[in-house]
Amino acid sequence: MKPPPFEYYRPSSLEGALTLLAEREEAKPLAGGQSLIPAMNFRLAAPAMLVDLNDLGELAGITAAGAGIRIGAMTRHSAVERDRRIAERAPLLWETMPHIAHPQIRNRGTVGGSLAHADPAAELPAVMVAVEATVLLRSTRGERRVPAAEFFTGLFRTALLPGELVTAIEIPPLPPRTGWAFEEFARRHGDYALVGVAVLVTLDGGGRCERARIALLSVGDGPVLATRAMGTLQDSDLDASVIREAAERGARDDIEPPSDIHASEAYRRQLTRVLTRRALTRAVARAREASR
Amino acid sequence: MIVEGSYPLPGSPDVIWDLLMDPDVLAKVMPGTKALSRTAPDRYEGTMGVGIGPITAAEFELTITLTDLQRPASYTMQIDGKGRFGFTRGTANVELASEGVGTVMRYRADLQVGGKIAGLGQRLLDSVSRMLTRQGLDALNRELTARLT
Amino acid sequence: MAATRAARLRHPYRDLGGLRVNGQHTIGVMVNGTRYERSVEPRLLLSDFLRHELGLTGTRVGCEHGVCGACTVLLDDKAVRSCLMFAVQADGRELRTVEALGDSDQLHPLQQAFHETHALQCGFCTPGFLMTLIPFLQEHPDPSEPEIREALSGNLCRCTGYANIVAAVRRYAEKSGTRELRS
Amino acid sequence: MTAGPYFGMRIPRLEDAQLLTGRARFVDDVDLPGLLHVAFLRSDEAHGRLRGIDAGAARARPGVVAVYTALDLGDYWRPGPLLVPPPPIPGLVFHTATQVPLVRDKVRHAGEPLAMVVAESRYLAEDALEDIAVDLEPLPAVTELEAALEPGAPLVHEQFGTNLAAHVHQVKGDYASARSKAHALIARRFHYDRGAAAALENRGVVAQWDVRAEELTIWDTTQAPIPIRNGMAELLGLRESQVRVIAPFIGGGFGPKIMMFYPEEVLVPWAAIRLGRPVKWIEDRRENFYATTQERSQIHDAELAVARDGTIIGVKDRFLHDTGAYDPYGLTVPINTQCTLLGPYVVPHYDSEFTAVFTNKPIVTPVRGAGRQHGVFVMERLLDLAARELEIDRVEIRRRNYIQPDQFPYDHQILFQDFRPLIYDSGDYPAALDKAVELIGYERFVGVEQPRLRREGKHVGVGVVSYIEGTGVGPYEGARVTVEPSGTVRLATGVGTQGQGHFTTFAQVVADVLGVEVGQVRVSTGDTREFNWGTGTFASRGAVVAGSACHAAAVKVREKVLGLAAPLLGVAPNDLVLAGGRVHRRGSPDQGITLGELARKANPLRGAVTPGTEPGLEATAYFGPDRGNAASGVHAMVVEVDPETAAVAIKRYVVVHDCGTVINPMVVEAQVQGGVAHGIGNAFYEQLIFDANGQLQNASFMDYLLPTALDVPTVEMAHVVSPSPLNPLGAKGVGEAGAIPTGAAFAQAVEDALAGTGIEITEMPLSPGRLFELLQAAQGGVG
Repeated sequence: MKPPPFEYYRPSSLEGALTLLAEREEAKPLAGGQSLIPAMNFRLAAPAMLVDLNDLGELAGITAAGAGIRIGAMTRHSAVERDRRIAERAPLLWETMPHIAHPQIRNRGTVGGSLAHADPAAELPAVMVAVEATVLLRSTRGERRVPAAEFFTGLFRTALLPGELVTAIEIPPLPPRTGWAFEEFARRHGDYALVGVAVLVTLDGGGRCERARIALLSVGDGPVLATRAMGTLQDSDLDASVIREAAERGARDDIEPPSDIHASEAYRRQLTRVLTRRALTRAVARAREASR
Repeated sequence: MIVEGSYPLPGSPDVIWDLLMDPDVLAKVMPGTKALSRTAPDRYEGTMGVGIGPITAAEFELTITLTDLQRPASYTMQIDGKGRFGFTRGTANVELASEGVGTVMRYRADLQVGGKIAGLGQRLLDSVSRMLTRQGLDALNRELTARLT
Repeated sequence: MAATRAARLRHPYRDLGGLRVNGQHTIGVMVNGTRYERSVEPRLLLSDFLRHELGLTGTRVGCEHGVCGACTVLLDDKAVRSCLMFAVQADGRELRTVEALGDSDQLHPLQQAFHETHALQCGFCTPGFLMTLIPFLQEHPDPSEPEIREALSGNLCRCTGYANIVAAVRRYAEKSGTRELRS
Repeated sequence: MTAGPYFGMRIPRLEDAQLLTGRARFVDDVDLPGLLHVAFLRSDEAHGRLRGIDAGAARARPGVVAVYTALDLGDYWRPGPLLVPPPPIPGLVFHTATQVPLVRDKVRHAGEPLAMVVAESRYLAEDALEDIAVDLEPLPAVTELEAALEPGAPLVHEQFGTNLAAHVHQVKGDYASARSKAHALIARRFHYDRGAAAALENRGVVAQWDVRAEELTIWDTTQAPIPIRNGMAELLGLRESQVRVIAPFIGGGFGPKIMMFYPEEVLVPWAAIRLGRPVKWIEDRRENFYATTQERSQIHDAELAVARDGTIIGVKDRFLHDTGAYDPYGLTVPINTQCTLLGPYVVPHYDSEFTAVFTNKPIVTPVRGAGRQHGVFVMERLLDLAARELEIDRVEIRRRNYIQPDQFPYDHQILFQDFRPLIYDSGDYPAALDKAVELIGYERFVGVEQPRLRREGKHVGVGVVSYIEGTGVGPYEGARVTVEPSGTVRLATGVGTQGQGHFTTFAQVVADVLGVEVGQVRVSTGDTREFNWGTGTFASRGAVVAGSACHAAAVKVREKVLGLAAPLLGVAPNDLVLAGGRVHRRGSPDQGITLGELARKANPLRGAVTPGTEPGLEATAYFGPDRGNAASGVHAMVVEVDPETAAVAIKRYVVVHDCGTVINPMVVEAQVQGGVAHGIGNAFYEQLIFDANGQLQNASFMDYLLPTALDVPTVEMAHVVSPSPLNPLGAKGVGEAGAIPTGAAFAQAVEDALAGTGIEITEMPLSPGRLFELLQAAQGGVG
């Protein structure tokens, strides 16, 4: 299990990286490498050329963006989970972080790498869809801003064009009267989840559902926005029966989950039903708390 | 692994049949296929490269043999792909039945996979096969639409 | 850093700066306080570099796909899987391996706690556990059992069933609490 | 270091410091000048006819030194030996088919080696694998046990005309007529599948041929260095004295590190001699899933005949056993199953018949527990079902059927895997049960806790099961004890070790006999240069058999010490005391001599000695038990099940264990804890999943799930001590015990937690996904 040979570049500036990526079609960016390097060790991936982004300090770091927050693409997971501002401004993301793999992986893995990799079982894509984050992309042609929901286009597929890099992610501020919750079910802590769900619920002044976001992972080609389940909640009083109905709707109509050796399609639907209900219940309680 | 389903297509079974026998079209229907050539009336050979996310080097030598040809109603494909990643092989039955102005294509493939794909790729096999099937059928549909208009 | 800088000058990528390697490349790494310079191929895994280039074989290799944790080392004081990094990426960085802890005559207190609680059997995974725990215990000097277990969940052990490893961490924490009180 | 006596004491291990500091040498740590590296090309196909291999491009690749296929091996190509011949059971059928070094004509399981690349680095060797073109005609694979025995099934080995590998029938009493007297008959089909040993260290071999000395040194991750040395010498046409096998520190074995031979063990030394350069092969994790032996499926159709009061009248069992593509390890695993099923119970009538089956899957050999789990699962489940049907408490039905303490030695009247009759040496099963029931708080749990929690909507359950483990089998082990002039006591054995603490427990035994500090005893194991005779560490026999040999050798040295010191000190031998590293006159510690000094005197450089005198304070002794011991125990666990997600959490785990006299309780308890972890893995996390074509579907640690620190609770433990009369220490083995009854306990506890759903668990392992399916089937949907 030794990786195949490759040409290696470690540019010291974003401009340098983008130029390389623009000039060399076969160039593959290397961020944290926690998914790419195992694939190379198994010789499932054989990129001819790696462009290592780890010297690009300009891509790392967490900054305030208005009332929201901006996370540089090369920010390590462990930096996110330790940042109080994340806890305050993006609590759904903060709650999710410990579920991602293990501490050693989080010390190396990056937020941008996870998004660009777009693994359907990854937590961060679903969370970014739930919080309506914006993904910032750069190439030698300039910068683009893509809503997270549009960024993920399929199985390990994103809106990234050739030569383009994720540079940052912007998470809008949490609206008032909003509750959040993340739930996942994995065989062991840190494994790819069999199903996961990220939820945001915002109440209106009267305590009814003004807006609900439910993003699921591991049940489709990428993060799945459970629009029918969200529709069930819209303008409802969010009592237990509505929550149950929304979870049922999501499990039945919003997903076409795959079957694999760890979970059948039917089991994934069941987990979706249960986890969505539990996440909504917690999120609604938090929203009510925040509305007091 | 069983991949099955049905897909509505414009055009008559005869038109679709001819298209499906065309190596250029066949190559488009099998996503990632490069340079498929007809080496005998019922035999096609070429290479197929499947790239899923970080998995970039999955290149197969592909041989497709057609049997039980019942123009324009049905045929069977023997698929045999081998590469560094292992192998995939099996049979796919294709049925074409006219329905209204168009045709419904029913397919059922029973595929074995072996080697690294089998040992390491189970988490994604179902999703990948669905995606490839969808891509292939969409490609066929586009091809048909282009030729019919 | 001189050698690294020189290397960069030898391999300028046009005027973009940075490092470009096609073939062998000399890297300079600080490991356990000693500076090493070695010529490596870009694909050489950091785990193989430590073990076979530097002879620091305490870092073990159990899976080479980032699951078992036996190869855990500290990169700039953070625990990472050395099988999921290329040696060339450690250029100019600081590493610590199990060899940086105690030696047989003077075990590190955490090693001592492992010894006293019988927290190892075949000992193959043990260096990875130790290197995972060193930064964890700095951040969590008095961890609860659930915290310990979660911190350890990225390291596999097939012999011990983990109970004595958890006990070792508790023992270490309790003793260092005492040590701090004394000092 | 504390002073003795050490026997029975919690002595921290002597080997720890080396391991903790990362300075212990494992096989992959061996580095030699000019070292070459090997990678194997392995078959993707599970079954296929090899038509040709073109390695031309690989040989031409820079950095590649050689590429070998079966044809290059010439006369050296030959199937491995039958490591364990079948026992002499009347009517037994056994078809021998052993593994080959490289495939010559037919591939019989995925991962079988086709070609061997030797290169300047492992990286280059792996590059070259991609250059090799293989022409392999796929054949239909046979994977399912019942289908494999159908007429017309594809044949793994054509020469037998069948996939039947073995058939064994053992009978006690007359089940058929006893059955008619039963109040109830409980009959079920049980599936028990097992997994990989998954030692954290993969296998590895390094070999160096010293041309000048004409000596071959092999570093091997083996649990049995001496048999490997003997076999290799024979294969290579060398004298045994020309071959040195070193099993240095081994990173866990659990069974599969004892085989003879793995293809790589045969090929790496051969290549080293041929190339005149040292050669290393280190298995990687993916290879380990195909190239290292495993344990796998059995299907049992079993019937229990019981009286109204729950007394066992008899058991009938018919089972199929998957032996994989070859059967070099004979019948050890299925015979363990057959014998262990009887457990601690009086079973007057037993009719057990099994068929071992060849399949196109990797080879099956013992993995921690070695088939015992399967038998325990069947028996314990049958008792659970009987208890339910007869409305007898689960604990009570076990108690009613135990062999009583006054019934030993107890003869089950069938043959065990060591060719000896299955006779239990000693035990006190009711005492163990009482302790376990008390520790887990069974009465209170069932009577108070469970109903209360159930009212709160929590699904908790308890499981209590018993088991026997036949351990400490022969044939023999040996040891040599030497007192050096420095006062250090050197102890050498040939047994090999895999992390169980032998360096310490053996030292404890010897230190007490010689009255030295335990730290003064330096143990050498696993190096054939140090000790010439032995078999290996398996079947939980290290402490029992090798430990007894250490004891015997130490006693002999002690006799020498007394014989030499008595005239020197002018006292009778029985007036001497060995203590503190000295021998002295009883009651006068100052009138004595250190053992080191005595050792020097025992090796005089001048002067005359009595004819027949042996120099030095050294002795060698051997121990071979008459038959194996019966260790035993009770496991109890409490689980909580979330019926909506099918998640299971183990809340408590209790083990009461009887391994006879305990040398070092700390080591014993840790062995049990580790075994339980392995058992939990086997119950809920680990399974090697093969498809119908013989393809392994989870060949990595991403998908083959070893339990983590979050999945294994700390076991609460207690001991019962029934010393074994079969060895001077009174010890019984412990290495596998923890892993054996876990599945049975888990099944009972989960079923208990889900009482009312109608779920019945007749298979292991479970997974959340499988438990979900069972729940759905039982109640037509959950949640």
